[in-house]
Amino acid sequence: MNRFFNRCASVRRSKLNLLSVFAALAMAVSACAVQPPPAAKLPDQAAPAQPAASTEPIYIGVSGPLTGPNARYGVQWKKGFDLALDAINGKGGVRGRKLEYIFEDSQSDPKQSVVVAQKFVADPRIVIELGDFSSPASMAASPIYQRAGLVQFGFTNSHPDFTKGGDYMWSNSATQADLSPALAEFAHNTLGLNRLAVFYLNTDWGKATYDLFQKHAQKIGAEIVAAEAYLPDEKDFRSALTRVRDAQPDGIVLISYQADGAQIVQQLATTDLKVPIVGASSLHSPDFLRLGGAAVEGVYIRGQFSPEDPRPTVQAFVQAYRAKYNEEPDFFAAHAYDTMNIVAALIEIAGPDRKAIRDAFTKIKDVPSVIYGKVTFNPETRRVANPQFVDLIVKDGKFVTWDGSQKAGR
Amino acid sequence: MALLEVRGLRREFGGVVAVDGVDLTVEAGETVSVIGPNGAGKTTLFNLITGLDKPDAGQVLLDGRPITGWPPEKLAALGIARTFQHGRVFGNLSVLDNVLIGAHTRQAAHRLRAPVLGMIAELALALVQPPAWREEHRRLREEARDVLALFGDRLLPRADQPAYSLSYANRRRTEIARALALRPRLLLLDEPTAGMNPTETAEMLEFIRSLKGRGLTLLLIEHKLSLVMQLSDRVIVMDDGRKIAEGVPQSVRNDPKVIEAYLGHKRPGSDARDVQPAGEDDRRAVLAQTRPSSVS
Amino acid sequence: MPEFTLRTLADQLVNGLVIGNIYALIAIGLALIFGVANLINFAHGSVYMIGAYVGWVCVTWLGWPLGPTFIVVAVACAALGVLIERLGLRRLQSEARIAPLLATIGISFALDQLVQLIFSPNPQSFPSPLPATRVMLGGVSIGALDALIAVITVTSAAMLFAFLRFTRLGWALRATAQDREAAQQMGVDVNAIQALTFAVAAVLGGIGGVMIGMYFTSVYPTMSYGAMLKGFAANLLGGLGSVPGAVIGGLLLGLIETFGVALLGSTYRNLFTFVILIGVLVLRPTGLFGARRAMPPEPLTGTFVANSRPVRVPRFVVIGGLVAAVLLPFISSNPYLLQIFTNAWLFAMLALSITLVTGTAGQMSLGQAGFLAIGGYASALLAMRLGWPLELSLLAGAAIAAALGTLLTWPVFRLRSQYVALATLGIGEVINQIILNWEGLTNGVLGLSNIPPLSLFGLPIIETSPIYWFALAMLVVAALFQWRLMQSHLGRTWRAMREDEVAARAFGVSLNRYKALAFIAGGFIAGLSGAFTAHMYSYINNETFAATTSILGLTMVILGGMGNMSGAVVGAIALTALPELFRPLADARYLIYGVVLLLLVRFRPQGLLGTV
Amino acid sequence: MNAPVAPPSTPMAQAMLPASAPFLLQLEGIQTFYGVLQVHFGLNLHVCRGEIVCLLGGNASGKSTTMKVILGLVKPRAGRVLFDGQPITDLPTPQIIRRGIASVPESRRIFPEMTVRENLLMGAYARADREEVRRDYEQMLERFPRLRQRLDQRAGVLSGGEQQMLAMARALMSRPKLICMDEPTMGLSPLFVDRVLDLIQHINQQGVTVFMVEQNANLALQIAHRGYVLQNGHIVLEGAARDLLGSSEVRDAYLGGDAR
Repeated sequence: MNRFFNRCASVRRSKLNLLSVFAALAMAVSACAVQPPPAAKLPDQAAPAQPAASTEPIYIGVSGPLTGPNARYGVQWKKGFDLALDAINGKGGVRGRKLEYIFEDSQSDPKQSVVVAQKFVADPRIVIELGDFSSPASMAASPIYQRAGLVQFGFTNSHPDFTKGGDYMWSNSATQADLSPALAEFAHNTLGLNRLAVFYLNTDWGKATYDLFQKHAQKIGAEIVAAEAYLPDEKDFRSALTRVRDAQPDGIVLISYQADGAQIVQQLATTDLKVPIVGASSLHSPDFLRLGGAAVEGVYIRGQFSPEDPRPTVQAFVQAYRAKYNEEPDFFAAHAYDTMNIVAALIEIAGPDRKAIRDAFTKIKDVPSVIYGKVTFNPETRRVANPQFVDLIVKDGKFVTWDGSQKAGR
Repeated sequence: MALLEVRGLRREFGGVVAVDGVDLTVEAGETVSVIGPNGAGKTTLFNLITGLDKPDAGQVLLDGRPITGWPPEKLAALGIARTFQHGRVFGNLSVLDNVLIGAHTRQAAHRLRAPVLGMIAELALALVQPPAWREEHRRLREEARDVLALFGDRLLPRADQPAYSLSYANRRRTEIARALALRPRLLLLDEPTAGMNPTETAEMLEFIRSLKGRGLTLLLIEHKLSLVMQLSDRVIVMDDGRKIAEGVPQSVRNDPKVIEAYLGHKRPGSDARDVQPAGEDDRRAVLAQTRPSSVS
Repeated sequence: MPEFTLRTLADQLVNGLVIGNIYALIAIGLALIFGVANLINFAHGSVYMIGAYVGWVCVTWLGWPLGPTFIVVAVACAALGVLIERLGLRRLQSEARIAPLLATIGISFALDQLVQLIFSPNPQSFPSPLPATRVMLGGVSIGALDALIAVITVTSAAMLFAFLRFTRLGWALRATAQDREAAQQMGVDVNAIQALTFAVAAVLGGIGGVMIGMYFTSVYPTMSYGAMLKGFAANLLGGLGSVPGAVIGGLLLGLIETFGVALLGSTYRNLFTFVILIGVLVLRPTGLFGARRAMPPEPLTGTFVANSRPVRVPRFVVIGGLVAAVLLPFISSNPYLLQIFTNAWLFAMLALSITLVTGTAGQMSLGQAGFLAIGGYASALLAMRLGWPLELSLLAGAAIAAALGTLLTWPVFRLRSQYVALATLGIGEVINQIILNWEGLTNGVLGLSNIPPLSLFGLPIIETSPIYWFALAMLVVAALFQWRLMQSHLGRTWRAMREDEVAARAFGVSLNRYKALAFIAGGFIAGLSGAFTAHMYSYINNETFAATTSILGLTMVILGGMGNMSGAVVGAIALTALPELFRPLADARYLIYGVVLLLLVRFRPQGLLGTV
Repeated sequence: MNAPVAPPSTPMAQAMLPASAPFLLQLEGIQTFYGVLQVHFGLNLHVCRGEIVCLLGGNASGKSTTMKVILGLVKPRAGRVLFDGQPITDLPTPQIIRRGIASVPESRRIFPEMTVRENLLMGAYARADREEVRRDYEQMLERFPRLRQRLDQRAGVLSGGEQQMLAMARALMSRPKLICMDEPTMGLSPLFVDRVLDLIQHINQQGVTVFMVEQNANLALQIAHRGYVLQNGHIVLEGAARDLLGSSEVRDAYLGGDAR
């Protein structure tokens, strides 16, 4: 009998708990939703920037991965952003106001990136949004940004359809249309490789890059003797490498990211296939060197910037980056750095106004860029025209500009 | 023609013969009991008749029609209902719902047998719940309450309680109520009074007697022999998988073979049996925690 | 089709055997645990991952040679194994059988996240300290690491064999696996033996992790999930619970995968794993070599789901909650809040679907995200390629999800309890793989973009509030649909089937039919949620409906209470909103999530609102 | 209903007995439940040193559960178990075994995938004296020559009788003070039944106390000193074996039932 009463009591208690938990939850969520992050008072909804608030910083929203499988890219972004902001705010900011960004972790998961998007569009302080990292996450959020009239600057989104999401979708990511032919020409024309084996990451980026690469390679007369697609979580390339070896290529092309690229090269080192390796610009990262170790020595990369490039933009970036982080900058950090500078240029022209910022994309011209040299947007594609490339080689554990010597020197 | 006829039924488990050439008939309206010591194969025999297990040899006939090896769900539709040795009620279902499951085969939805369309139709029926369906369910629910009422105030006041909260005896009653809701032509009761005290046992005796009075055909496994003696028209004695005696209660009770089977025997030349050929239900003994899975 | 020269054949054979050796090590551990504790240990992959990290720390940070490294890894993993046994199993032994299974899922969540917190999610380079030279042996080229892996696996297997054959403790372990109660009667402390088993299994897994780290030249936190699946597949292939079977199964799986990749390419690798997993489960659940053994008896029916008196949510609370939900956009037009709740409604539909299939009908589904994906793709494709109006394509997408998903799940119906969980996990992955590889239809990894937005009677629904209401309305309709089914004889029949399949059959319930009906009804609701999501996002690809979504949905159901519809909705709201609340704790979010699951299973296995 | 023949001695008196008490094993007021089902209703019984005591009863009378209570596999809700004068009710099974109780479980429960040798040595699992174990092992093989022939075979392939031999030899390997046997003759051919009974007597003559649960009353009473008859969780008869053997009360207890 006692047991019975106890049970009744516990049921009642749990119901109470549940209700109170639920109430607390709802309150907390809504509190979260309306409360601005610290350091700022919430201005009136939808009101344009008030002169009174002109000492307030201008906010940029960043939606990207800080946890989850892609977290490392978000971390690199942050480094690039912070570096750019150091310089911008050091010079007094933009239009007399500091620039700041609010980074929301989406894990690059569409379920979360749409929530983050809603958070940003609802926050009138946010004048432009950067990210997300992966295409599924970015493109799921696009309708929200488009509808709200907030620029989604998907600076890593090379998916060909990303900027087709609406006139608020812009990107300074090099598209495959630029990257792929350049890579093919490097491998065939510059390095003189004729029988190419290609490893490509089977994601929207890798697949699109490969498709164009293959077309261009054929056009310029290179033969693709093996093409190995692999998924982002693939770790065992030995079977595929054996296949590649049997195809007897005279060069291997990697359309990979840093971690998987490094793995392929390392696992390749344990086979008896010794041919030159050519990588896409995404491999231009200290992570590639760190993960690849001695095995990546001599890998060619058609990169988008070289740390030795004498251009002042590049040198300013590289020096500052080394000083601040005590490491070599990578492609993603450089890209983030460029992006923040573009944003500063946009706001300089347009002021902290969402629509004006969108319109400013067509007005900015020749913004200095680490990756592109100078950036001008094409209003048709809403992307950057004519990126430049630089040929690198890994030497003594560093990326150095390839001087054209030691051709196929592996 | 006998309602149930079993011919030469045989079932082996890994070389151990659990049921060995058993013949058995049950006439309509008759009450037949199967008795025998532990491990005699009684529950296995029940499982073979109700389709939970398939015989290696022999035949089971219902109304002279072979039903050997039919799956239990088909046999239930033919009107064979059973209870289980250790009382398998649906713990989280209410007592009333337990009984309604007994009437599962009697629902109109159960007649929608066409492979895919039948399923879709059943889904639609459950969704639309047309008046005819509602009427049917109102009727079945009423009937289920009537069945519960057969047990006096043992079950009816608890109709909406989950079955796991019942006492052991009430679970056994619920099981019988569930079986009755099938409107069985043949009801197999596996130790209906197991775990009951003398009062409850006496009550159950009266209850089964009343079922018998309504003309129900019963096949009964029971250990309390006095109950068997009072209820049965015929008794079948099993030992070691075989039928060793059959007849009216009194003759069986005084059969030396039966006494020997119970109290101990020096049997002629039977072979050694390796493992206790426990039926599925035996294995589900509440505490059996052993698993033959192995690391070797 | 590539040509196979003799040399290729030999090289691929070596590749397959090396990776197969590691699969075998993982599978042995799983087999030991299954044999002794009758538990599919979902945390085993995490142990393997942690072993790899410990090894990596020793070799690359401390610069130790391999010998001491392996010793440290063994000790650390043994301790971890004992800890898992303590937390995940010992205390739960008297609970429903589902409890330890879920506990190990929670532990693996927590461990994976913990490693991510400490070592960052980035892969870490793990160069093999061995020379990279290769030796030609009769036309086969073998590297030093290949040889080491083979030697260590064979040594480990031999040591394990010797331990089991020739030591008192080994006998005690085998005796416990064969007959726990009889072992107790010989004076064996079976609890201690169980802890020992976890320790031994963890040591093997950890050593496997170190070797795979060197073989793949890197370690990373997410390596646990894949390893766990490979271990299961290898184990099933050889016969669940059999140690020699695990070795053979591991080697076979390695070979099949390697030659599969050699024939078709890397993207098909996991397809082989899962097709094998499902094929073996369905065609030969005792494994290829487990013929002599009967399938271990299932947990006692009725104990898989905890007995409980559900909390009856009064009608006025439900209606009040609904009214509040409808009015929410008027109270706060904050789109962030509305989007969270829109997500919650969509997740609630998934949770309803899981609570129907798993909670009510008792079919533990870990692949329900597959239904989302089918629904999403079907509706998107119908709208894009055939220009169907949205209302029609949503419904058709849901119907296709129900039909196709149920058809794919059909082979699972003959399985029970833990096996259903494994098989549905595999089916979810197979659906994902098909989406990935059937480029003609699904556009592969590029996914479907520019999916027509949500609309109703031709009017586009693109503002946040209308989308919110649309999602809420769909949830309400889905809930009413499910509630009506639950009130009919179907609800009763499903629950009876969950409680006791044998007794249900004896009363004419044909299991296949009612399992199928549960998957059809549940699949329809999940498909609807997926279809809605596709149009709301306007872009989907193979990653949109990731496999982890299934486990998240299942957790919502467990949190709310199995089979409990209110519980499913409460669970969905809680687990959609909580991570948002914990957003400042970004890194620790999933750690908390795993711990919550663990605590829940331990202290309230029937969920907040109780099993219905 | 039959009254118990001999009333058990008072619990008080027994609790005060020294370790050399005449009762090796004693059950006092045991009440056992499986969930809501009560199995024992205040069970009292005792086994003296050197005795063979059998516990008889029909199906489902609670015999096997009594065995499990003694071995600590089932914990009673009330009452206590004393071994050698010490309470062992709350001890875990392995510790009870270490105190000198060995078990021959129902349907043998040998380890089917282990060899005969391993099964035998498992019996001595709780012992630390390796040398003595070795000696006992040799002795056991002499006593059971059939087992010697099959030392390296899987125990699962043995015939039922051989398995019974193995189970008994395995139990003896622990050098028990008390050996508990659950239905040792069940399912054996008459030839083996005789052998098993002889063996039990032989074991007993060597100083091992035997407590056996049997359904086969006539057989068990032939070799036992005393017997108890259990019915529905109550001891209904108790007495010297020769008094019980052939008694009509035993017969009634089996065949009569209580619904009379």
